[in-house]
Amino acid sequence: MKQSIFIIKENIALTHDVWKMVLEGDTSEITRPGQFVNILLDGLYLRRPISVHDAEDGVLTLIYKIVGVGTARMSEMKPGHSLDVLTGLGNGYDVTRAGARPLLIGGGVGVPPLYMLAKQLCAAGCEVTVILGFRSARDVFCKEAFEALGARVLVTTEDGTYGTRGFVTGVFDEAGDYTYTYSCGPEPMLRAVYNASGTSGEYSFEERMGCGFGACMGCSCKTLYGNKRICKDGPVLVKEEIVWEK
Amino acid sequence: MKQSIFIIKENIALTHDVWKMVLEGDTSEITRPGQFVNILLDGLYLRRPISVHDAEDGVLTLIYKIVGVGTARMSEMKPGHSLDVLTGLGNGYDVTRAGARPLLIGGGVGVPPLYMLAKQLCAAGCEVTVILGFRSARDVFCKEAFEALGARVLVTTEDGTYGTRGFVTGVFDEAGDYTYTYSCGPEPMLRAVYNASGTSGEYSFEERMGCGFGACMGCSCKTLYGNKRICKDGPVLVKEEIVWEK
Amino acid sequence: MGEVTNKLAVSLCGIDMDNPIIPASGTFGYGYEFADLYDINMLGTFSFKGTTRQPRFGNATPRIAECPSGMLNAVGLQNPGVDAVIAHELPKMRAVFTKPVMANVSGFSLDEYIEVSSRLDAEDSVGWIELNISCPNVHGGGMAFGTCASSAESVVRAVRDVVKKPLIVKLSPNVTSIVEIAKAVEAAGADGVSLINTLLGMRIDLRRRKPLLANVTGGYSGAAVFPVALRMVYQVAGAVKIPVVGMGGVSSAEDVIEMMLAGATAVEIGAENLRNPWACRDIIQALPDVMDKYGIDSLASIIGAAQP
Amino acid sequence: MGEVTNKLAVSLCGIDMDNPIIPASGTFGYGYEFADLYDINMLGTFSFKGTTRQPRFGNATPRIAECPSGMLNAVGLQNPGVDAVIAHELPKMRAVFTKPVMANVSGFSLDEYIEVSSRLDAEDSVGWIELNISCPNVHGGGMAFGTCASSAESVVRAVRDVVKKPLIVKLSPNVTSIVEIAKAVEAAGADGVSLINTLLGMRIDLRRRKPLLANVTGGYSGAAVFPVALRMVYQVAGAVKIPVVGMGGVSSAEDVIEMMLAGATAVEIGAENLRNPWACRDIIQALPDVMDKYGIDSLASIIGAAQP
Repeated sequence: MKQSIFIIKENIALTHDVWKMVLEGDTSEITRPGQFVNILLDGLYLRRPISVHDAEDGVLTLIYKIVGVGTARMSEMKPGHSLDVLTGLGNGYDVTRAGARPLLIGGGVGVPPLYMLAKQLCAAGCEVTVILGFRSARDVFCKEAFEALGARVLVTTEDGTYGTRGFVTGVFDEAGDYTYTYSCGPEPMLRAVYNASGTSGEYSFEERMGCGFGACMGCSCKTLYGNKRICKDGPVLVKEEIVWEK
Repeated sequence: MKQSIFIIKENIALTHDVWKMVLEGDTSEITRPGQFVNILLDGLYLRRPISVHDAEDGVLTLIYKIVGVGTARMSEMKPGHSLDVLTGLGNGYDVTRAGARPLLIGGGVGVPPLYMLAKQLCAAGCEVTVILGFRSARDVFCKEAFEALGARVLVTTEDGTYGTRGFVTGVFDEAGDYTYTYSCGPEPMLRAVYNASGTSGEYSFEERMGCGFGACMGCSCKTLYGNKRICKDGPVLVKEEIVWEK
Repeated sequence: MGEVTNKLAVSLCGIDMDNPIIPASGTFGYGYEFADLYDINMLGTFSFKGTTRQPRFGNATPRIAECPSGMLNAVGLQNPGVDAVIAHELPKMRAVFTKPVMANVSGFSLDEYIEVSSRLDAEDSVGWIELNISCPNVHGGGMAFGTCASSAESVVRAVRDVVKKPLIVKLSPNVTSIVEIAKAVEAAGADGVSLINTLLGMRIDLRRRKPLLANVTGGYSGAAVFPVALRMVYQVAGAVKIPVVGMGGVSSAEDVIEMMLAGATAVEIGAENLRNPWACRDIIQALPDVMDKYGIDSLASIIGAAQP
Repeated sequence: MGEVTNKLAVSLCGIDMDNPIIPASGTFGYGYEFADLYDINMLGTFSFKGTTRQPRFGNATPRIAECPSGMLNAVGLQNPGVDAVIAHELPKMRAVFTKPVMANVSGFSLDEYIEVSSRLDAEDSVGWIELNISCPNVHGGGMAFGTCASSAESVVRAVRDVVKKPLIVKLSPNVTSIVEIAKAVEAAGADGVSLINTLLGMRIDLRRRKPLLANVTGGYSGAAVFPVALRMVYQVAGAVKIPVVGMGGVSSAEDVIEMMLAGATAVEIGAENLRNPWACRDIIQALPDVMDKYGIDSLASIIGAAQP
């Protein structure tokens, strides 16, 4: 973990409520896809955890949805503005377990962290299939970015206004044979993927956090191997340890 | 009273701890010298009352001393920054009572509001004498500004490093004959001036304020004519009503 | 305008209000200071400055200290006394505010509470009596009545006997169980409770190494106290049958809705008026859009919706 | 370094500390998480996560909610239980922290407080026992002991009999008179008191119209509670002879000094560690300059300087 100052280079809307922010700063602690950063915003007490969309050579890209006062404030920030950021948080995904044909499944704001994962897997020569689930056509983002990496992309929307109508699990057959499952999204989606997936896999969870680095026990969850902290021992849990509680 | 947005045009140090900020905005409610404005600063709960140094045609000039977190934050603001300001607060000085040769006495941060007063009095053809008291040579500011108005300026410093050594009352004899006394400064100075002055006069008081516009009774004081609110019925009290309490 | 009025309307102790927004006592004077700023008849009502039998200057200054997201005050019930309030302030208030007003009453003895309450109860312009048994900034009165269930009960019972208007009792948060006090005043005949008064707080001047306030301690208000206030409103609303007026750090239309979900029938706005003199107007104007955002058709319908 | 150490040094219940800075229980784990960030031996000491007899998962999530200048938590004493703390956590702590540590003990019964306290008292690494009779986030224990003088007195008396190390009792602010509780635990043999634990607060989710925390209410901490904490430290320090450890919203070297002027012998830092993991290091490093600014030669010399 490292605390450092990042400078906003770009901050643009991708959809009506999803924004992309590109920052420059020290990305050296971001070592795996699926990690997150924790951002201090003026006038707000708790830092805002945002998953890393991409990080390379001092350029950090975040894609975030406006869900509350913090992200709303972020969306109003101009290039040149500086932010106090904790980097290198969370365990992230393990790319070494992907096998030849990994399947990546993201829903809504669960899509962004899969990008850096797909990038590394494509670079490693995997045959990557990505399923992206959204509510409606106007919510779709990042499809082309994944395609540009060389991944095969299937999109579902709940109302059928783009791609296949329904949920991400509805296109598992179309996705074909796969060797490992990586997923990120709202808990009901993760659960559906968990049940539909025929392989082992890694699932990234969300929880309200206090600190984001393992100190406060604010985001604990039970696993088959004891209590874990989503922020420090997660956010990625392997399929074999997950306990569905709610 | 009016709430409006002002844009900072200039913000520069006059001494080691006194700054001058020039803002553009709606100055129409500032009707008398000796009034103040009340500024909302990000992350601080209460507005900061700052006396008006000058206001004319949409240009507001404030001269403020760094005394706490609010004024420290103000000193870091860059031109172009916008501020939420309440204008037209306080009663201000009554220029019609000056007579031919008014004497103005300011100490430290009590100096700035006398500028707009001197400006109006000089313009009205009065023979204005200004006594400015500071701790030391490095604290002196605004002397030339008063002189440029055509006022005669006497400076005292407590340590004698500039002007006459001692307190403002030490140069009353040198000031000569005067028709009315206007004063602003720390309470011990006001009291000394009150006792030394041979004329009627107006004295501007400071107190910690809640609202700045008369609602909260945070800055009440006793006068011979009942309780008054420094923010609304003051900050200027006439000599004949003042009750020295402490 | 008709439709908006209906969406915001509530009824407090049998008196209909166009909306639940009430500037809190001590932050709104007698209203006329604010009447220059906007038409204060748009308010649900307002609670005027706490009134005692005798004129009071209050505490020495400094009376105000800043805090994170809030402020301390130790004004100490400055007011001109009930005679002057009736003779001078209420007529000036009446000239600019035509709705029933909430009369805030404080005191240092049972006698004083009884006398001031009955005097103000007789005024036509008064809609409700808000009995302040929780002022933290005076000694030997105020909060002393409100931090013990039995003394709270006796003062409310005595005042209940002499007032005809709805009697709302303003409660102190500086207690182990505000629910116990609320139940005691309900049993004593209160028509409603309002909470919370300020939290007792303090700041020290590092330079002088002395308390910043002349009164040593002061009442903490502002956004910082909102979570404590909300918890107490939720607990009290779940425990009594009389209406609860929620207050404590309410600063926005969202906060108003949160208080009402917790169980408040109406909502007082205090310290925020001091930062933004137009705060109550702004909140009333913002409410319809915020209600739409959260799918709320009528404020009256969400009172206590977050209760179990 | 020698001179700086002397300026900051204090003594708490007979144990010398290089400085008064103590990360508060529940915000610093067992220290080793922070040892990667800086040398935690620079701290005065720290208070480790509250320990119960049995392992506890704590409350359901969400356990955290943001507030103005603060946060709510309802963790609910998650900890691996006293056996695992002694077997696994303390050895890991010992590897990175060589000073006497403060052992925070919680419980749901007199028996449990006695057993856990005596077990931890026997550990060489433990310097003080901090008896938490004020956790607001568990039912049927914790705060229930700390909101009534007689039950507080009985639990302290029982634990006093079985521990040899200095016994510091952590008090709840959610009471009418914290002074009364402090006097009761002093009479029962406490060597010190620490205060305040969190203020009981709540938030409601406007979308779901339900409490934001799974536990409904939570403990409010952060800068927002500082004025309340300071007032209580000032009141308690003026009323008891045993040392007071001040905490509640302390976020800066200035806040530390303000707490000590009010009467605190040492100062715990809680929520600020969660915003800035280096907060305690930063505060220790800032203290000498801030002391110079206010003409303070030695922190020990200003304890209670603002008392009448």
